[in-house]
Amino acid sequence: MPQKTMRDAINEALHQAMSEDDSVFVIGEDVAGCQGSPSGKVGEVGGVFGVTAGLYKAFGPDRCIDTPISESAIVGAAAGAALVGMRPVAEIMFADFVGVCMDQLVNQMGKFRYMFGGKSTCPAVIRFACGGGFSAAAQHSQSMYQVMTAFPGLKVVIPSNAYDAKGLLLQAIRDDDPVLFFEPKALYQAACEVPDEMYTIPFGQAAFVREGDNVTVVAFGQMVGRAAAAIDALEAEGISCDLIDPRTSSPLDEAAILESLEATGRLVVVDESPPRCGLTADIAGLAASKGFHSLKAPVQQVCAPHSPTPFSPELEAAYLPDVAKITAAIRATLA
Amino acid sequence: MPQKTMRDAINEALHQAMSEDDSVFVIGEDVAGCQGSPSGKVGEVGGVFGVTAGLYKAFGPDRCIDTPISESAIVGAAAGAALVGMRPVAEIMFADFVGVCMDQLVNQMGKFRYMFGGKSTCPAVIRFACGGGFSAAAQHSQSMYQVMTAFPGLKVVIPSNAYDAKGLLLQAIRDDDPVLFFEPKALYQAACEVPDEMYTIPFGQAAFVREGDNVTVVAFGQMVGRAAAAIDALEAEGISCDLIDPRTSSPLDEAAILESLEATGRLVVVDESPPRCGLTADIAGLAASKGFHSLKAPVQQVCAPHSPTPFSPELEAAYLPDVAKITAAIRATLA
Amino acid sequence: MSLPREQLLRAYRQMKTIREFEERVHAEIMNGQIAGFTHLYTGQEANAVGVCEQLDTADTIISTHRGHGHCIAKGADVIGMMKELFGSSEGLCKGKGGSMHVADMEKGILGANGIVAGGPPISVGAALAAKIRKNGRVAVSFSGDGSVNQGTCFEAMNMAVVLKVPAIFVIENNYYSEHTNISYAVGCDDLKARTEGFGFPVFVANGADFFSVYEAAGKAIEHARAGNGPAGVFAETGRFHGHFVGDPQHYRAKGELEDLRQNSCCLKNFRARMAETGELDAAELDVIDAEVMALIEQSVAAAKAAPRPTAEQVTRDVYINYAGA
Amino acid sequence: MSLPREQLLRAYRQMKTIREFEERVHAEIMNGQIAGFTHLYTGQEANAVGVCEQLDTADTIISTHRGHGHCIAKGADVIGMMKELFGSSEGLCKGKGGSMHVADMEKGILGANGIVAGGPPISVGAALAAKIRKNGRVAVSFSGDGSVNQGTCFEAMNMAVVLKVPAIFVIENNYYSEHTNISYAVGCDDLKARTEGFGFPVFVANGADFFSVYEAAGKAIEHARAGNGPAGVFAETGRFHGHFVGDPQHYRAKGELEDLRQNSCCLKNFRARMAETGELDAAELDVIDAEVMALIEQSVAAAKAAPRPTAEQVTRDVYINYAGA
Ligand SMILES: Cc1ncc(C[n+]2csc(CCOP(=O)(O)OP(=O)(O)O)c2C)c(N)n1
Ligand SMILES: Cc1ncc(C[n+]2csc(CCOP(=O)(O)OP(=O)(O)O)c2C)c(N)n1
Ligand SMILES: [Mg+2]
Ligand SMILES: [Mg+2]
Repeated sequence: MPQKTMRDAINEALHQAMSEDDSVFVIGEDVAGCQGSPSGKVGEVGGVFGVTAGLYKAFGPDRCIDTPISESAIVGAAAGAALVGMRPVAEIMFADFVGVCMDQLVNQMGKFRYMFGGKSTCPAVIRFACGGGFSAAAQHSQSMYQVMTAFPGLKVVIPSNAYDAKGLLLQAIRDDDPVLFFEPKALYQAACEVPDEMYTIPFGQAAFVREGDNVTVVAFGQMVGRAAAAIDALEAEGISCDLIDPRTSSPLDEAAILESLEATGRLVVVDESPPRCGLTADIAGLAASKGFHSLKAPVQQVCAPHSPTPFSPELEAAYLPDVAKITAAIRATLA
Repeated sequence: MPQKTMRDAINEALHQAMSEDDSVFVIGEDVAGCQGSPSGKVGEVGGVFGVTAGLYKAFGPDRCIDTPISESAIVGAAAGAALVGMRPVAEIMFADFVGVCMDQLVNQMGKFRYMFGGKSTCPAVIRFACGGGFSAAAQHSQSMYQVMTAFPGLKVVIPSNAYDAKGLLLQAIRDDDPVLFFEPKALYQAACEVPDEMYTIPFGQAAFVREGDNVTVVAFGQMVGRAAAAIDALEAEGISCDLIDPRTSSPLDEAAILESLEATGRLVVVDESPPRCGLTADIAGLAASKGFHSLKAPVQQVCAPHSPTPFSPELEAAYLPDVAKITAAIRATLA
Repeated sequence: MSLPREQLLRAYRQMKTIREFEERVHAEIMNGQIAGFTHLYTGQEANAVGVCEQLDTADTIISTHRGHGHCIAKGADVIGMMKELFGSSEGLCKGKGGSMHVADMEKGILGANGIVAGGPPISVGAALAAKIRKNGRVAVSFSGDGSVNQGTCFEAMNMAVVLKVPAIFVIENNYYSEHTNISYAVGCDDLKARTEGFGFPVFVANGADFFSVYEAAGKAIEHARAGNGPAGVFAETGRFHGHFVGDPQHYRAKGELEDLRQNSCCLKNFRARMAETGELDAAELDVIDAEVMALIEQSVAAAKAAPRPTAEQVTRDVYINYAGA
Repeated sequence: MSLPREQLLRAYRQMKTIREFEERVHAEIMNGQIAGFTHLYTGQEANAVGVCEQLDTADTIISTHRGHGHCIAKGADVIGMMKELFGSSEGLCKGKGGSMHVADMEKGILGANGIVAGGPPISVGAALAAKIRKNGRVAVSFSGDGSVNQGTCFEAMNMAVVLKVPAIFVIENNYYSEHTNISYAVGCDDLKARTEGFGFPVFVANGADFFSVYEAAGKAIEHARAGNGPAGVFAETGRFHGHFVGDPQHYRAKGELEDLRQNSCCLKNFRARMAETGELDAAELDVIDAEVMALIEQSVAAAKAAPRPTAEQVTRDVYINYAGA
């Protein structure tokens, strides 16, 4: 099977979804690029991360739409188009920018279906590049998916590899609820086997990235790979772990986590966001409430500290969870 | 001691803080009222909830400032004034409106100190009316404090009674960090004894609203009173509970919760927000990680379901945690 | 300008329906029959009707917190709306939305909206869909004199011009945003000019005169349908009630309300014009009045008799329910 | 317009310092010495200097993602800045901010800002403080041709007029927001007019000419200091580098960059004018060039030798650390 990066897998999913369904279009800042420019090279850019490359040339100006720097209007445009039957895929360059379009995401798009008594659908997808690892500092490194998970009505997806990214995005586009799709920017270049044909991965179905007996490790997005590295290294010591990648933080596959926990009795949760009201606390809380009788040891939460993301590479390295911290946490649950 | 409503207690705190320190001013929509109006009755309104009543007359147009409907500019104005040494208290009418000023709250105000290497202070207070109980539906009933708790750099306060509201607000105004102050609108009319003189309540110090042996109950804001009612009713059955009101969701008084849990071994967490990445999960997670060895039973999370707030009074009543649900949860931890 | 009899009768009926709907809602709130936050449109009826009378069902509108009038004008079922306000499970939104969230996708009503200026960006999206589909539809967003100061409204206006979509921005200036006068909240002296500065034509109307709004809106709609991009309507109007029910209205000048009800009533103005032109005679309009009163009466009776929602409905219409947390 | 010798020398030194700082930062990024996202100000120096030369230390500025020039012009320590970009714990922000968050409260620099149009609302707050304190200060926010389409920027402009505060909005039109031309992103034909529509005067400048910016900014600052409320400066300029380091710049016309560097260089223009008027002679400016080069060299050497931050600093400068979660 061909190897593809997450960037290419997402790009391929967009090409295929747009070919299959003419109600799908992409909109965002420089998703085409060079609009109005003297070079005339409209479409040369394909998004600052290159994820929408080629869509303008393939589908034209009506389906690959550049916008001003107006995130609220971008999300609103997607929400409104979706309410009347389109399937827009909007790109918000960095997840941190939910700050300037939060209302359209959580109070508008996310609430239509419920407020309107279930009589509307809003099949919009909003894509964000998220997470740390680039020394991009406090305003360009946040996850934000943990915050959006708090809002009923929004589905929240965090792919951890290229294969999942393609299948989850195709599912997101076909889904009749609004979906927030968070792409860990540190993984855009990460490649794995990705089929050429279209396929979908259902929401609320976790992936077992590793299977083992001693500890249940739950990790999200960029942290899945780091958790896998920690787990693989521990194999030598005869410590084996389940590694669960929920893939969607909401709907959450509670059953997968609870079943694994029942077998292992030990839980480590890894996410790169800060501790409070985040996903490590959320899943530790799940264990305390619904998995209590399985728990044999304190739940280990491996996450960023309660501070913004620092700029300096050394500081960011110390800020983000790494293999060493995850390894220590796994050992701690067994101590 | 005189009885005062939470509205009056907050209003008194504002009057006293503004008298004491001329760097304190209030800004928001209709905090004075009637600006530009033919009646000429500027200052007659004092905020749509009446919390800023009288401030315009007492302190004049430079210190009780009405604004257009531009929440980002309101929060930004507070943030900027605070960066240069003022102590603004901004009013955002409903907590739900954090959606339209989120960036100024979380990416600007909340991150200055850290991004700037600890060389700035931003002593701004942003007040919000929050929570359900008015059939105000999905866009005027949210807590939002649980979401803001996720952001390092912001202090988050949720008073549950008039006495705390005054002391916490005075502390918030003197605090050099930005403080988000969430006022459960269902409690504005609730009265208790409130001293006339100024006093402060330190952040990160929980209140023990009830003391007991069998169960630790942690509740926030509007839910504190409901939890107390449930607990008082259970006294008759010989069930006694600690009722902990953290008062500030961040900084959080982890020690108080963990100490109580050590004694009781049983935990019920009550909040009116939905379950995911909220405060009930957050504190259940705290117990699973730092209080595990004390836990004798599954943590009970009593919260709203994972849906927006419905309009119809019957639906909202079923949506919000009530005495019956809290009582059932306390019983369940003892079962 | 003169319109066919049928249309005149319909326009009057729509305005009268909104008027009586709102007056009755006001009464029912006073009786404690209707919960929540409700903002009445009384006095501004000609704006909604003058615009919506020229829209097809497939065209969309998006409204504000003061949404009853826009929804009725666009064809929302009055009985379903009254049931919604009463919180019945038979309401247009099953009692989940209430006054600030009345909506009906089938009628092209993308909803009242509790967030000031929440609507315009969404309307740009509906307009964008029309442009992509080339189906000739237009998307109308209603805004107030206060909501035009919200960033989302500005973004939507610029975006609509950039994307050249058939979005129509209707600004109803009733002079107040809650308790604040437009002369304070809008910094510049000429809101129409500030709006036109974004790059689309804005047509001015007298919001107390159906025909004036009809004409201005007609130009805006024609401009947008023809593929020339967005257009605006700027109407001066007045609300006959407080911002919300119970508002002491300290901001009003002495006699302001009486003057409004006397001289800025679209129903009076409409009848006067009919008397003048003889296009319709009073008796016909009296009949409509009676029919409208009956309909409103019926809607309230139906709303009071309608089933109440039950607890298990709380967790419906959302994709998951993390039960037993 | 003619300025005292000292001021001319200082203005040139400031522009040259920014230019060489940016060119060296570009080189160091290419060497892999500087991490993160960096946006260079090369080519726009006259804008920052033309404005900031007329500000007191107590006046404030707030900048953008392209902030180095504004910060240097307002008096930020060049060595501290270079250390910050290198991520040293001795940097202006202890290595926690980096290029997009350079700040210095003592110098009235409220920070570069990574969020487009994050600054203007904050600047309105600084201006409001000045109005309340009646201390005669002004607050300047810098914006680009792209950031003016962000809702927060519009809100700030209207709010500044409503509150009549001494806020100055400097718009640097370098024709591009990332890869998009202003002719696309700004829907209207006349951005200056759209801005003036908010109710304050906007003074136009040639951003390649220090004296032109100085004059326009002078008028704006005078207007604001005099208590007449906000004012604007609209400058046409150009950046000599890509949006970010590594930008392929597909959007440029053939020869566009060469032309910019040839004909829109504020340093060349400044020297030409001095040669013409004889106010300064080339030798003096050559001396400054040499001193600036030495300073930049020194700043890089210092930055490379400066201590690196250590892990325990991660949890400092924040009010709590939920350790051991
Ligand atoms: C974002 C936001 N801010 C504030 C409010 C509270 N609010 C509701 S209506 C209103 C006034 C709106 O004025 P205008 O746009 O003129 O509409 P009108 O009420 O006159 O119809 C305000 C401030 C809100 N609902 N949403
Ligand atoms: C809210 C937000 N949206 C998008 C971005 C990404 N971004 C950074 S700079 C930029 C272009 C800004 O253009 P302009 O305002 O003209 O400033 P210039 O880069 O030309 O100096 C964009 C889109 C951002 N940082 N913040
Ligand atoms: Mg109004
Ligand atoms: Mg630019």
